[in-house]
Amino acid sequence: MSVDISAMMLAIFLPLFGAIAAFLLPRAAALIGLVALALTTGAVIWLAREVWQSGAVILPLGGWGAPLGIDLRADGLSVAMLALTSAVGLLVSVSALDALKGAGQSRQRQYFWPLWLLLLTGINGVYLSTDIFNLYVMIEVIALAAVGLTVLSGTRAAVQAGLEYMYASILGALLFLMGVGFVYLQLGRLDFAGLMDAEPTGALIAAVALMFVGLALKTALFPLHFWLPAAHANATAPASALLSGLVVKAALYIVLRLAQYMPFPSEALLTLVGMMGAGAVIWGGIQALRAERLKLLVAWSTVAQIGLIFVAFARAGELGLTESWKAAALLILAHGVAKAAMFLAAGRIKDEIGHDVIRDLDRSPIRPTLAQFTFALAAISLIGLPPSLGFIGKWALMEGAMASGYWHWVVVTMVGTLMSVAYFSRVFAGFLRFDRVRAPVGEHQGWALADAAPLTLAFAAIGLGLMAAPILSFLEIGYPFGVAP
Amino acid sequence: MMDAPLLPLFILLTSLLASPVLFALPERAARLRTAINLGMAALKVMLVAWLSLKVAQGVIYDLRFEVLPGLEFKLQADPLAILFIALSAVLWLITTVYSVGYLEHGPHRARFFGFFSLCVAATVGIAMSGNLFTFLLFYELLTLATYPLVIHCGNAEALRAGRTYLIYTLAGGLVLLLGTLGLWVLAGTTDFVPGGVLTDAAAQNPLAAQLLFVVLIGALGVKAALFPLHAWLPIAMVAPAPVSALLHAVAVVKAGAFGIMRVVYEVFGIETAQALGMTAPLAALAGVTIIYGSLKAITQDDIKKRLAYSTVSQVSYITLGVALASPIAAVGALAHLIHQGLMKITMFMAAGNLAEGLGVKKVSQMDGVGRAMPGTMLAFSLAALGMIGLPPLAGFVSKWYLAQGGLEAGQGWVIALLLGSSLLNAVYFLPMLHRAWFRDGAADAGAPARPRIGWMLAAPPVTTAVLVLVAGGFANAPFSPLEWTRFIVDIEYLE
Amino acid sequence: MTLVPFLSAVGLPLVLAAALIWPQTRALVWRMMPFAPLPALALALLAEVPLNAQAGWLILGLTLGLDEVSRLFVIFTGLLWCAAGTTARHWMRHDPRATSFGVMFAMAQAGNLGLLLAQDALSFYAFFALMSFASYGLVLHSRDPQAQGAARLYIGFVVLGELALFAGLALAAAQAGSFLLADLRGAVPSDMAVALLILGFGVKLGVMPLHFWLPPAHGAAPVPASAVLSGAMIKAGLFGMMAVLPLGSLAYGDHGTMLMAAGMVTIFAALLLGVQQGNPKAVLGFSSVSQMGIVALGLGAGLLVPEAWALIMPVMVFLAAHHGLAKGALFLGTGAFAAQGGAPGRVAVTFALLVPAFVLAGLPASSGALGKEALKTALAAGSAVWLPWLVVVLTLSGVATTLLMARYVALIWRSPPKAPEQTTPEAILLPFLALGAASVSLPLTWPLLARSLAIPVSEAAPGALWPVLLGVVVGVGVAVHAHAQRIGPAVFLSHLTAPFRAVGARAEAVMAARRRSVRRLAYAIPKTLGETAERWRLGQTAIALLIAVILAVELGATLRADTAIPAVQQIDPDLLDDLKLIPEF
Amino acid sequence: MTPDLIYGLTGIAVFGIGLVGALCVQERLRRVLALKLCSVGAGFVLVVGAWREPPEMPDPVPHALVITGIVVMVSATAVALALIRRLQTLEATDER
Repeated sequence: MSVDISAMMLAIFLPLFGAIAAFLLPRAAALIGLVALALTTGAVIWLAREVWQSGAVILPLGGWGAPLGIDLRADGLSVAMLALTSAVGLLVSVSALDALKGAGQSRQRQYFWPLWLLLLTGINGVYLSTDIFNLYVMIEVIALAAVGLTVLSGTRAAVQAGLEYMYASILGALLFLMGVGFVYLQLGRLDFAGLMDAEPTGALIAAVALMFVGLALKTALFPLHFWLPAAHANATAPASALLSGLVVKAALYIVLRLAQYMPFPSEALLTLVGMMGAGAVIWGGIQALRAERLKLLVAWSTVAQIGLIFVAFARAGELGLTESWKAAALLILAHGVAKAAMFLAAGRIKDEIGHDVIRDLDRSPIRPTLAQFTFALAAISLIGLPPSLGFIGKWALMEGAMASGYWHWVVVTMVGTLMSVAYFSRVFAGFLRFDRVRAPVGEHQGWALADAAPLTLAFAAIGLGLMAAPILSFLEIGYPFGVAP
Repeated sequence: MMDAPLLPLFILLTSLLASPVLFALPERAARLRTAINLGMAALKVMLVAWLSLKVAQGVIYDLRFEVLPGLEFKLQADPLAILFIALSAVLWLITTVYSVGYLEHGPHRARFFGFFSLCVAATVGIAMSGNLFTFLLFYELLTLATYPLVIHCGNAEALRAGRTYLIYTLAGGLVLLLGTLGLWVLAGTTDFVPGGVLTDAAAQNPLAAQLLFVVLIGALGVKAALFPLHAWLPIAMVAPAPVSALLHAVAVVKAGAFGIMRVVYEVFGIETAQALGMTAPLAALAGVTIIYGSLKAITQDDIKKRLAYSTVSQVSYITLGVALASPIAAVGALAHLIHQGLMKITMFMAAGNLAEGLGVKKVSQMDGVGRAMPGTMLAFSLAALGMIGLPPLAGFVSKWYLAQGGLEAGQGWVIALLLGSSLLNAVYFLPMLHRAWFRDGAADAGAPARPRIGWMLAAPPVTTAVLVLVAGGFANAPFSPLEWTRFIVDIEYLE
Repeated sequence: MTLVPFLSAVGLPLVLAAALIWPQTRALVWRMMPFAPLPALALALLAEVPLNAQAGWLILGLTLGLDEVSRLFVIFTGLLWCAAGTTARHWMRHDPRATSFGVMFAMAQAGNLGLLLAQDALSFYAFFALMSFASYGLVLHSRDPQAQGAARLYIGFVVLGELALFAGLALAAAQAGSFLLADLRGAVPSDMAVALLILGFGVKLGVMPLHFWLPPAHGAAPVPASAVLSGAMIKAGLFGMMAVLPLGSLAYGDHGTMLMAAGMVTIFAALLLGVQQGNPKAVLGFSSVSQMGIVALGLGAGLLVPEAWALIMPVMVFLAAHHGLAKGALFLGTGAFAAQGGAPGRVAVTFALLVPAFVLAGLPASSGALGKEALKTALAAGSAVWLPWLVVVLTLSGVATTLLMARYVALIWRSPPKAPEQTTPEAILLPFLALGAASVSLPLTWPLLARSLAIPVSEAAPGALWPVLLGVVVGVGVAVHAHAQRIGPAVFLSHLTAPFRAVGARAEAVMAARRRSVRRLAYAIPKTLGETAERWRLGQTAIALLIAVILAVELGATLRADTAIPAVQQIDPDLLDDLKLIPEF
Repeated sequence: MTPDLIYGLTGIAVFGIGLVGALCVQERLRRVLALKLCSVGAGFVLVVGAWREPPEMPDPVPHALVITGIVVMVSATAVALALIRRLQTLEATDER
């Protein structure tokens, strides 16, 4: 059977082959990984060009097509997610080169690359597939790879966290699978196009419920977040960056897609989701305020941010999701970039100072200035201060909420913002206080190469805000959610 | 290039680009850093002079860039903007000189100067923003850029002050975001247009408009240190002297006052604001702040705290002048924007010199410092007398116009207010001068008769003091602040 | 017209005085004391004026009567005696010399009321003397050296005054050929007689330079006595002049000038002397002197320009009533203040005292201000030469009085007058408040009482505030300065700013405490919450729970199908035909 | 009461049992087994989709799906077991 090489297939299979290769020859793992990533990025760019020129693209694999065959489809949203993935992935990989160069980290070096490429395969697959069974397979792949990355550091805490994560994500996947089963019983087909014009019957609704809960579990939406902080906090820096920046987003993306194609959601369910999001914002904020370690704080802030994204998703006024999904998408992108930068920076700080206990940050005479600066920039985007992309997302969210008179979501957003200010300012205080240092403070020496990648990410998180207009117009290619009437 | 449309952008970039470079410089490269600082500052002054010439000739500068559909990042250079830019540019130059001298051997100079110029960039941005959205952008940037300066000393007290500062200002910023969104939803635009953009919306939905006014003024009032929201200012004076000088004279406080101007004149429009019945309460609030600040100032023994509270009171003159809704009062307010800046920066730099040269930090220690540091104290005295409002110093001019405006607006109480506040100013400044000049106390017994402070510390306050004298004495000369404010007020009120 | 009411009016006090001699009746008498003036009051309020009653059989033919003017005098004098009597009853309850005081008090009262009712020179003189000499006992009451000095001074001046008065009356009567006061008024007395009369009454009036006795006497006498002394008795001088001098018919330029000059001097000299006093009641005495200066001013103008008298006379009466009530209230208030045990009571009384004080100082629309304004207008009819001066003086007198009052208030705090032990403060408070109320309400009640005589007053302008304000400001300024001097300027400034600092400190303390507790909670609550969630594996159970909830929600939503939101409004065409491209399975 | 219905309900029941186990059980291995149960239940439900009235041929697609699902689940189980063993060894070393 003739398979015409298309960007989409490359985007999925290049990482896959890369993973296999990297697994087979661990010596060259890093090289292979970087090359694979570079190629994938190239493919994504190619795809983006294609989509930019000629709208949404559909590729029936093996020419069978839906409902049986496997289709790949790319529109503005999915390409944006792909771009996020490969951009963040590339930079994280670069910094991984530095982060994993330690003597005791040979095992990590050996397994990081295959796992990460496998993860990339899964993620790209999620963004491109058009039927829910595919999605199931992909999230399982993601789950396995992600768990692998979590336990990479091999410490007991990491393994424990990884195991919890494993249980959660497999359970989530299985719930999803059950949903898939119901859908098939109901419709006899699994592709989005089939779902789109389905009647909301009991079985379908059960399917929706199962799938949504499964995904909420995988994306750690409050109160299903119990596994996330430990997992993200105990992984090595690049792993945490990937997990928090990209993996969580895959599940979010699926939720968006389901919301697009399913007879779903009703106003009431949206409100429920919004309430869960609000709960996440508050609870995540509180926990971040109490967190004692830097990475734990960052992990909890992830919980809060995801909650915010769901709030954005839930503030669909009478327009339905036609408008609100944009705010969600913007926030997803913003959080992806910024959080990756933040985790990398946190890792750098931890490596430099030797610990990441927030209370004692200001006791150390060593001040990794650039890493701290990066952290601050990322924080600016996460708090949502202008002109960062996070600000734009928050703007879109609040504007929509106001326009449709949903003041409670506005309030939630503002509270969340204030809390994020509070918990990040704890860290800043640690960076900028000097009177508890015994030894003379080492003065900062210009740039350090290891900080380049996170710094770039952080600057991107800020700067993309000024490019919000083109980003939005790109997202709208193929009107993922139709156009406003 | 005789007429550069990008001129405002260049002015912004002079300091915006300077800051990353300064960050990157290693701690040792002091000379290079100073060179960049001064060079950029001087360049900026020149560009601003050019720009103001152009604007005076009637050239319109308007740079736009769409961020979200319909939502623009917009820089404009109208006379009002020029007023503020000129102030910040000139004072930036002076303060840079001063802080180079002040921090000669201090730690973290790279960080300091990086954020310092970032802070000025933000100020310039605030001045030139053409709509509330852009304003918000730079307003937040200003907050972030000043935070590290406030806590520069890096000790527990500084950090506490910094936290207070951050909470107040970021909360204010958040409320401003809310207000901006509200404006965007209500009026469909956030542009600054002389005469306001809300006339119709206010007519249709006065309640919402009033609410919006309260939200916006509340948000800006945090930085402008209006009465209930002023608490951060006196605390923030733990910052190093040049920072306090900048904070109080140019950057933060003035940003708030400037924002209030923009909001009242160009978002609501003075008529609309009056029609909504919001100006009178604002004026009353300003009045309360003026008196309250002065009263608190009397009770302070720490020099900088006293100056800080005096700022709380003095800045509200600007709000008052705006809220009186009379052209003449507006002239007074705008002039005070400049004059208060000059006077207050002088006083803070002088206070810094006292602390540096004699270790004098409290009013009660000021006995005889006049003889120990004549130049500095002369500058201080000039500024203080200006604050009290003695002719021909700058403070007199603005107070005079405010009083006239009050009469014009038929608000007799303003006179009483001004007299009262002048009296209070006298009550808390004259004792300082008395101690400084007419008492020979422990100060010169303990410290050397003539402490050695470099010219970089000595010259700036004297310069600004001279400026105070000039701004007052030649108030009617062309291109004097007063003349320029008249120019602005014509625009704002003829719309 | 029968003589009975007159005799009862004069007689009741005399009877009481007599009855005090027997111990058995004393208690009763003291209980009666407040009501002694009632007959006179009743007469004045109810009787038709003018009325006369002859008693040819008494002495040299006694004539008692009542006319418009004396009626008003009787009213406020009676009021004062009532209040004073009430106070005296409680003030003297445990006083060893209560009886002698009572006798003197009653006799003086009899004299005071009598002279107001007398219609012929002799009886007038008799009652006048009775009052004056009886008061000696009141002044001397406490018997301490200060009181004795005051009494000596007093009696000296009284004697001088009596002599002058006697001579003057005699001369006038001789020239008029009748003893009736009406005839005296109608006659043409010689300059000498007028001079003597002015001298005699001037002593009682306390016009400078005849004032020396007044402040010490008022300072020394017990509170109830000094109240009537300066409230009621000194008005006798005014009443005498009005009753005897040919005011309104003849012009006595020199005398008038003299009197006016003396009045002017008095007004301000009294201020200068008064502010130096250390005894609050003495200060009140000086204020009386200065007020009487105003009266003298009016009288002098009357003498100078007879035409003006018709206008001046009612104002004089009004001023007399005004000063009588206000000053009486102040004296009684002094007593009430002294009687108060604790600071709170004293503060309250002080505030109550401020009311008559301001009335006296001439707060706008108060009787003081009205009187002065009316006097100005009345004087406008008089000599154009004096007028501007008079206006200025009258206006400034407000400042003077205010200063005196400020001094007085300061003094009652610094050196409060002695009060007898175990009095009943409330009982003493009551008459004070009554008089205060009377003096405040005077502008309203006056027209009712004085009918036609009230016209110039009721027509008078409310008067200006600034003199009083000026006085207050100066007074406060002086007080603050003195205070500052005493405790030293620095301490003073710190005192000024203390409240600020206190408030600030307390606020900070509260905030700190609040913050600490909040922080503790903020750490404790989430911790416990999180742990409980861990223990009960809430996260995991939430999974099942959520499935159920969503099912419920969605089913509910589909039942109400309309609420379900169409996820897609409109798919773009190319997507649609993309989908069409796919062959159906 | 057609066979497919019975089959489907059984599947759901099995899944439910597995779910309860996954949620309530603490012990690691048993949780893995509970998850396995879930997957089996899900598989049942999928396979039911293949059932047709006897004359017709059953639908092949679900079989494909179920097989895929089983493969995935096997690998997942493998990883989980590996993790559990690693954890046990780690704990053992910590004890020592």
